[in-house]
Amino acid sequence: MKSQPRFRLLPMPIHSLLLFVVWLLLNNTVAPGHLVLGAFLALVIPLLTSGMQSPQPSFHKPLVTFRYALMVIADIIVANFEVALLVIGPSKKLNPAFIAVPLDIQYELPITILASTVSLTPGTVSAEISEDKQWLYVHVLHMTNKDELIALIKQRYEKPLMEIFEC
Amino acid sequence: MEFWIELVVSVFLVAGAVFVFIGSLGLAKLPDFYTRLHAPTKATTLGMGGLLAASAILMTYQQGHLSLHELLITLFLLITAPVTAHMLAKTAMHHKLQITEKTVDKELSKRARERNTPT
Amino acid sequence: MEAIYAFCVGILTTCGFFLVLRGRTFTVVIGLTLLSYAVNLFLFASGRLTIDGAAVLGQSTEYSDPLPQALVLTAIVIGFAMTAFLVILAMRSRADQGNDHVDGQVPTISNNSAASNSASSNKGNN
Amino acid sequence: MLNTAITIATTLVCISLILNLWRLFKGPSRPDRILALDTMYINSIALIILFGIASGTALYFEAALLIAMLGFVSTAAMCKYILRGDLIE
Amino acid sequence: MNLLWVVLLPLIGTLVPLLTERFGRNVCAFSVALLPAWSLILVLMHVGEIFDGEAIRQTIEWIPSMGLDLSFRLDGLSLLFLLLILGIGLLIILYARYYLSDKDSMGQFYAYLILFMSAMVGIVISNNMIQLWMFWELTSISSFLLISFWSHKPDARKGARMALTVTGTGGLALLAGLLLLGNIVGSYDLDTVLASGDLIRAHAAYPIALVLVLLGAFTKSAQFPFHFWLPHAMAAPTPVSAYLHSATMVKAGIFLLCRFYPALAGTDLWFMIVSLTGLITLLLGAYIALFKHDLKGLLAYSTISHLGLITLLLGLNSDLAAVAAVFHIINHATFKASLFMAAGIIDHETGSRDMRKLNGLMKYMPHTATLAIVAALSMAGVPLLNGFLSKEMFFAETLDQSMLGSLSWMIPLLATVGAAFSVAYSLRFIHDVFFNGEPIDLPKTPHEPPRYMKVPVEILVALCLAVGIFPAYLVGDLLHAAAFSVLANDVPMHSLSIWHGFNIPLFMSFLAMVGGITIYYNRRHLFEFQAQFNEPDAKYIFEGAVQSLIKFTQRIMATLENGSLQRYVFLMLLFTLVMSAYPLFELTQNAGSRPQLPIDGVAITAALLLIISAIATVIWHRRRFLSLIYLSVVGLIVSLAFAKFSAPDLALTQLSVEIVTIILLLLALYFLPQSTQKESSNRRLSIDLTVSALIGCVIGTICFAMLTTPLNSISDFFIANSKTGGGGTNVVNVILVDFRGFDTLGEITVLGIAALGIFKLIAKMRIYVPTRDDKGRPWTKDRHPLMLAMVSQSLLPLALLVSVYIFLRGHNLPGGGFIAGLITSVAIIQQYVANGVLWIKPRIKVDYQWLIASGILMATATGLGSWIFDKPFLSTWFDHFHLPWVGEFELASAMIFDLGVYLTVVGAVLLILANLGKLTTSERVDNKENV
Amino acid sequence: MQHLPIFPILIPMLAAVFMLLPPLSNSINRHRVFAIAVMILLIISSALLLLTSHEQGTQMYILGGWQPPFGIALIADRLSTMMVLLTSVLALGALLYACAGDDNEGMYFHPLFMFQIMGINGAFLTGDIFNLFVFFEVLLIASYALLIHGGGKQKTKANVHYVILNLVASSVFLFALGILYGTIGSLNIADMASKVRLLGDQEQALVKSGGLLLLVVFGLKAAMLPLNFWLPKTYAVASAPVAALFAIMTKVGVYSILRIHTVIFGEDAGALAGIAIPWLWPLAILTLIIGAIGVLASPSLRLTVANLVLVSVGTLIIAIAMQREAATAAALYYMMHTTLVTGALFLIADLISKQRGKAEDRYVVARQMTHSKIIGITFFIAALTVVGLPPFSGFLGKVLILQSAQGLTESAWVWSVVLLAGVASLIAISRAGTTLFWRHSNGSNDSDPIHPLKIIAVVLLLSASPLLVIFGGPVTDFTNLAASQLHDTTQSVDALLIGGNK
Ligand code: NA
Ligand code: NA
Repeated sequence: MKSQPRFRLLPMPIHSLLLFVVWLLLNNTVAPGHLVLGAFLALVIPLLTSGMQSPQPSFHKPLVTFRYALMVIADIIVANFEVALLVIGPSKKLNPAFIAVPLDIQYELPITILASTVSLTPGTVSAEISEDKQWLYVHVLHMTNKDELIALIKQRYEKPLMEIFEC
Repeated sequence: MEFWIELVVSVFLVAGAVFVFIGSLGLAKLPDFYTRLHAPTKATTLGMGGLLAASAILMTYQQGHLSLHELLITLFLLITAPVTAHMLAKTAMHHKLQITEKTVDKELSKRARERNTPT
Repeated sequence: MEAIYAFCVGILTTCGFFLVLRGRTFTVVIGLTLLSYAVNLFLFASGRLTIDGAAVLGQSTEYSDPLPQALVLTAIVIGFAMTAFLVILAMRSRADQGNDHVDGQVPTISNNSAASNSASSNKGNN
Repeated sequence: MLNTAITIATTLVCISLILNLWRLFKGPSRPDRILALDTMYINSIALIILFGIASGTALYFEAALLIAMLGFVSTAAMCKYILRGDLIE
Repeated sequence: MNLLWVVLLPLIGTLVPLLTERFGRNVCAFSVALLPAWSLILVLMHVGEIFDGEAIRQTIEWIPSMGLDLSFRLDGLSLLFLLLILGIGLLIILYARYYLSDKDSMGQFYAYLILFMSAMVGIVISNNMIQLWMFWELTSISSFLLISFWSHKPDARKGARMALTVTGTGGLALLAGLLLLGNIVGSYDLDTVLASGDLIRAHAAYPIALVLVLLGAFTKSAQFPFHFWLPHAMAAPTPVSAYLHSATMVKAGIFLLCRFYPALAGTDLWFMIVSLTGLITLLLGAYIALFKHDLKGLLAYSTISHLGLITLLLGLNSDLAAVAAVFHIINHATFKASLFMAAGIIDHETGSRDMRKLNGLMKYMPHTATLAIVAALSMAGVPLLNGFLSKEMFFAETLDQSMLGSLSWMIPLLATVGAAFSVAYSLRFIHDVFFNGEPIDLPKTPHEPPRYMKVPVEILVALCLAVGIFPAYLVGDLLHAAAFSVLANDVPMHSLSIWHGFNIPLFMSFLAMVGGITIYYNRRHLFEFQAQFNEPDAKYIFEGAVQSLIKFTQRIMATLENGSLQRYVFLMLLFTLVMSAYPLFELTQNAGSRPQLPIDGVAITAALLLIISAIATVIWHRRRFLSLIYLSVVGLIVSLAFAKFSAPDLALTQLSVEIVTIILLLLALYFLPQSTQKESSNRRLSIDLTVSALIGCVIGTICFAMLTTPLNSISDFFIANSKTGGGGTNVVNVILVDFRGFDTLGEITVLGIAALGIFKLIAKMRIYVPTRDDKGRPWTKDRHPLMLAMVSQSLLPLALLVSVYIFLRGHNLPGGGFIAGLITSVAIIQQYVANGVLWIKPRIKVDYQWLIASGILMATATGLGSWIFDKPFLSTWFDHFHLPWVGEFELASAMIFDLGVYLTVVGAVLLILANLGKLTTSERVDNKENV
Repeated sequence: MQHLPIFPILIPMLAAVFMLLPPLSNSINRHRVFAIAVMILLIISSALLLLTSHEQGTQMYILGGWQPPFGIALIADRLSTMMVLLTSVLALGALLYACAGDDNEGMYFHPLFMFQIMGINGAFLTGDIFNLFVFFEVLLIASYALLIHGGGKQKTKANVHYVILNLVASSVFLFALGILYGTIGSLNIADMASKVRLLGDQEQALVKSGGLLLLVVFGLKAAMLPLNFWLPKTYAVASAPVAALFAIMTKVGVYSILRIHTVIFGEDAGALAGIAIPWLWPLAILTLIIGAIGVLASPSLRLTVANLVLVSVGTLIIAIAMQREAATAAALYYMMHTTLVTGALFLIADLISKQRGKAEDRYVVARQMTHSKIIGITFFIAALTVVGLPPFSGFLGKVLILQSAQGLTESAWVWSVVLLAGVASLIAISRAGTTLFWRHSNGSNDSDPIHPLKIIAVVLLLSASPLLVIFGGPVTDFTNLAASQLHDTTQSVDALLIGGNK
């Protein structure tokens, strides 16, 4: 993690891009006026808010990022169906559990993204992150195999994240 | 309106609504807080996704240009739902809420509560 | 629909006024908030109810009365300012008087058990 | 067909809201109630979206977006309140 | 002649002593006398005309719409009183020069005295009833100051207060009476009123007006039963007593009777009230005077008695009696003033006024004693002195009346009895003080006073003698002129001579003399007899009455104003209920003719949620957090309702305000009790519930009636002009920033002020910070949960973008500066919640106070901008532009206005919430206190 | 000068805003100088406005250029401009007093003070009923904040009552506005007046409800029974300059009753004419009685004065209830007099209490005041004025009101109650004065010297008392004209709706 210089024209390029897209989405248009305005806002708002961000490792590998996002979305859909069935079914069949997932990534943003992903996907909710950021506590709605699950989380989500953030 | 658009929209609508409903149903019927926590935070994401997709398709069709701003709401929900769940889980552990008997490794919640390592 | 609407306004008014009549600042704040909902709905109703009416020009042929909406907007903002002031005043009152009774002192209640209860709870909260 | 779908969807969402209220009533714990409220916020978004679809207008999109944003803030604040008492410290 | 000067000169003279006090006592006294003397000269210059039966008038317009003009009239009666007031006043000035000690503030004393004199002068030359009343009250006020001159003495304070209360109250009655008279006559002009006697006496309101006027006169003249204040007014320095109780204050009441004689007298009612009051007062005063050990006390009661005598005369409804009354006014003034002054000299030189100690002063101060004895003899009605003459006329008049029918004989009899007591107390005054052995335990060794202190007494006593011997020559014309004014027609034949031959009045005088001497010689028995009665002290009774009045009022107030807010709110709700409900009885049917909307399932669900949550909020109001959650549900449903009924702007606003409110309430709840025990009794709860429910029913009914009644409103104008005139398609927003922008300006001002006020509240707050929650659990150690912090930070730019979006579209689509401001504020507050104050502090360096101010300023400046184009405040401007690439866009001044709104909202919300949050941190606002 | 009518609102508003911004924001001395200068400017422009409206007829200021009844219009007629000028004069007195040091006992005194004046002036000038609500809220929120100025438990406690009651009243106000708009369909007061008589029976019943609900709102501001109980303690605990300024606050309520119930529900309102009058009579008389009882019962000067405010409110509402021009004119005269003198009395009470150690202004024996002479003179004049004794303005006001009651069936009530209240005041005030100034212990005497500004402030306010008497002729001429202008509803309504900015 590098310490950031005091002023940069594009302090948060990813944010800027995101903002630009969001602006167009908000206005539901690609009219030239909004392109200009969107670009302007995408420049100005990060300038205003860059101070309000804790320094984070930067994104790399946009492709991996994209693939990761698609995978998560797919997982969300699947997870939802699973959970839906579990919910409809008799509660007695449920096999809830707490597990602790050891973490290899350390920086805050990646951990947050990992925890979020875990929460969004297979019957799991990130309940807590240990103070030393070494452990992610997860509540599982219906656990079949603990080690498999931990391995899945680490393999399927943590690894690509480490790749993306290069840590 | 073309039939297939109406069909797709209708399917998305009903599917979304069903997920919304299941989420709320889970909230109502699941045995303890931690299990209840799963239902809405997940089901609603997909449920909302369905409804918003229906809306996006319909609006695009009706207004004649691409309407994707519903995506924003989905995006928002995707970003915030895990945090909400996390915060709620924290409160639950803080209040030492009763955990349903069958839960594996109940003791882990105490470690989590203190934000300690598992052992 | 109008009947349901009016009924809800009536209920909110009742609840709001009932809570305003209670003896603790926080409860009064809650009551006033409920009351302001009632007021806003009522004021809104002065423009009559319209479903699918246009709020914006060119969206529909039937318009909902915009003036009461503007009035309610103003009322909401002012109500917020007032509520905020009262909330902080309630805190200040608690800080100054040591309790959160609207009269600055907890009245002694004829019912002995209630009195001792409230006294002890008060102590507990301090 | 679309109208039927909207009716079904609306009915389901309404039932969901009532279920949420039931959970809010039942509790038993504060987190349960906050969770119920949070779900209510989200179900309200659903209701508004459905309403927008039914009336064919995009005017209610912002309301839905706002609920999504503010519902989160509200839930987070309530949790923080339970955890720390002090929201801002 | 400028009559104004007659009163204005002494009035100006009020200031003289204050200015000349520093130049020494002689200069002061001399300068003080100048202006009244001048005034007296002015008056004297017109004696001739007055004696010829003329009256001099002058009117200066003042407040015509209320019938109050400066209006003066100098006639015989005024002249008589002016001579007394100014003449005796001058003597008093001289006397007081020697009476006052070095410790007394002479300037102050003279100022009060001259003020009083002016007021008296004003009364007697007023020709307008309201003006007369003004001066009347002024005498009450200035006499209050004079009586309380020695304010360190409790007696003086109490006596003054009593005098003021009694005469002041009488004054108010008089005012009512005068206004009533004015109403009857149609004018407040005295000339007119006095000429309308028949009209007045025939009017239905005459009895009321009469009683009210008499109340004024009797309180002032210390007539029974209002006589009690006068003796206690003796706490005043003696010159004051001499002045007030001989020639002026108490005579004001008599003057009033004389003045209104033509308008009010002549009826049975007048006779009954006035003569009987006079008679009782005459007897009572004379009787009590005998038993007073205090020299001034004796004189005070004697004054009461003599005033009774004059009143009795005026009440007899006989012209001759009125003449006698006027004559006695003169005589009483001269001998009583000299007696008071003599008493003052005695007090001054011996240090005591107690007749049980004062004995044999003839030896020590023969000169003074002689003067006093002559004056006292005049008071007793001894021949060759003026007192004899008027008493003789008095006796004659008591014989010459038949108003009491067969009981008329009682009046002369009782008059003789009174006169006998009068002789007795005069004798006591003479014998007990100047003879009767040696003085006992006097604080000072008695000796003659300074030369000039006796001069006023000498002059007055000389007058007593002179008038007593040459009455017709000295006062015949004056008496005639005065009586002429009183009677307002020809004065009947009367003879002013010492000797009228042996007749019944002379016999009555003789009887009174003998009786008086007998009474005095047998005084021991009488004193013993009187000693069995515990003499009530009016002072204590009065004070007691006032005290119990105050206690009583305090009890009432303690019951009514018990400091319970719940009571006040309840009263208000009750009032609200009555005001709103009772017109509804006129409402014939609830549902109007407007077609109603169909009911749908969503509405029922929402209503159900709303109602249940609202009721739950109430039921669990003592479990506050729970109550708050239910409240959020209600707010949510209300927002949904707005959305449903085609009001998206409202829905957005309600939602954002709702969340900010919840955050605020959570912030506050941390410092407040989390729950309370049940405090209200079930009875109380059910009463409250009943009233609330009734109001709820009324409001609901009105709401329903309103919703179902067709409305023809001004809104069509807004819809029609929104685009063309206001440049926006969101009519609600155009109303807010344009049609009714002034409301919005006020609204953001309210928000700004609230923020300032809250900051002010927080600045001095010392509040208990709980370390555990309500169940005793310690707070978790994780102050800023990682995920929350991260996500909140990431969402900030997004949220800001959304607020820009909401802001920009506001003019044409739902949104606007207010909602955008709230979104921004919430986003920033979220950072406070997630990351903490210390984290934010170096990152946001905006002064929220400035933000508020510049927001309001910006909105106002937009409004002011229209002045440049010579348009009224808040006139808006907008136009459409076309830029290559960008396309068509609109610019409107309303947007700058809305930006002002935005800034104010952000500033206010953050000032409130952020500082509230800082309460528990080291960043408290106290450091900023006292700018 | 076409913008003159809005000056009384904009001047204090901008002044307040500027005081929150640099370079003024950080120096109390700059605040003081600026505030006094602004206040003098405000008096000048208010006086100009009054003269303009007096000589050239009612001035209407149409905000945004939107013709009534659609936009908001300010109405500067004789009545409103008189009230505005009265406010400014009172405010200058209070401000001068505050500048002697009270303003520095907490934050934001001067901005809040200005905002308060803005709100009051706005309420007087606006011709739009919703805008009236907004300005009510402006003046209320400013008064909430000012009430706690100086700190202390008592203020907090009184403020809680004050705020809650007013919040409830604001809700009632909105209910009333909802009803009125929902039936009449307009917010412009003149337009409402012209439409109200054309309504059907159904709507009229609703309008009546709305109109009477307004009585609750205005009644609370005016402190009319049964909404009066909050006032004495609230006013008594407020810091002196604030209490002095509050002397005008009850008059805002009285003014609103006068305005709304004479214009909208005046003689021309058909079935709705005078709907409030049957209520006003008993309530006003009882207010006066309660006030008088309170005056007698008060244990301290500030409470006495606060209760005297109630007496004046009762008197004023009685005059309104008479519904005749002469009574209104009398009320206007009385209003000027009572506002300024009660303002002065609050200041004097503060002077007294600062000199008497712990006894403050309570009627108990205490150490002697150091500066009893100057305070005594001012107190004496104020006392005479407030009791209604000549030669000061109180008696004229009282006589005018008594005169105007002549010939009414209620006149016996009016006369006896007004006069008896006078007696009660006389008893109470003479007791107060003799105790405060003449009964003293021999304790040490170390009070600080009085700041000359304080004396100037008191004298400024008190000077109104003799001036109102000396210039009684022109003043009553003015109030008569103002009253006839107010009562001539048809003419004023037409002028306001059609006339435009003339
Ligand atoms: Na904090
Ligand atoms: Na003796």
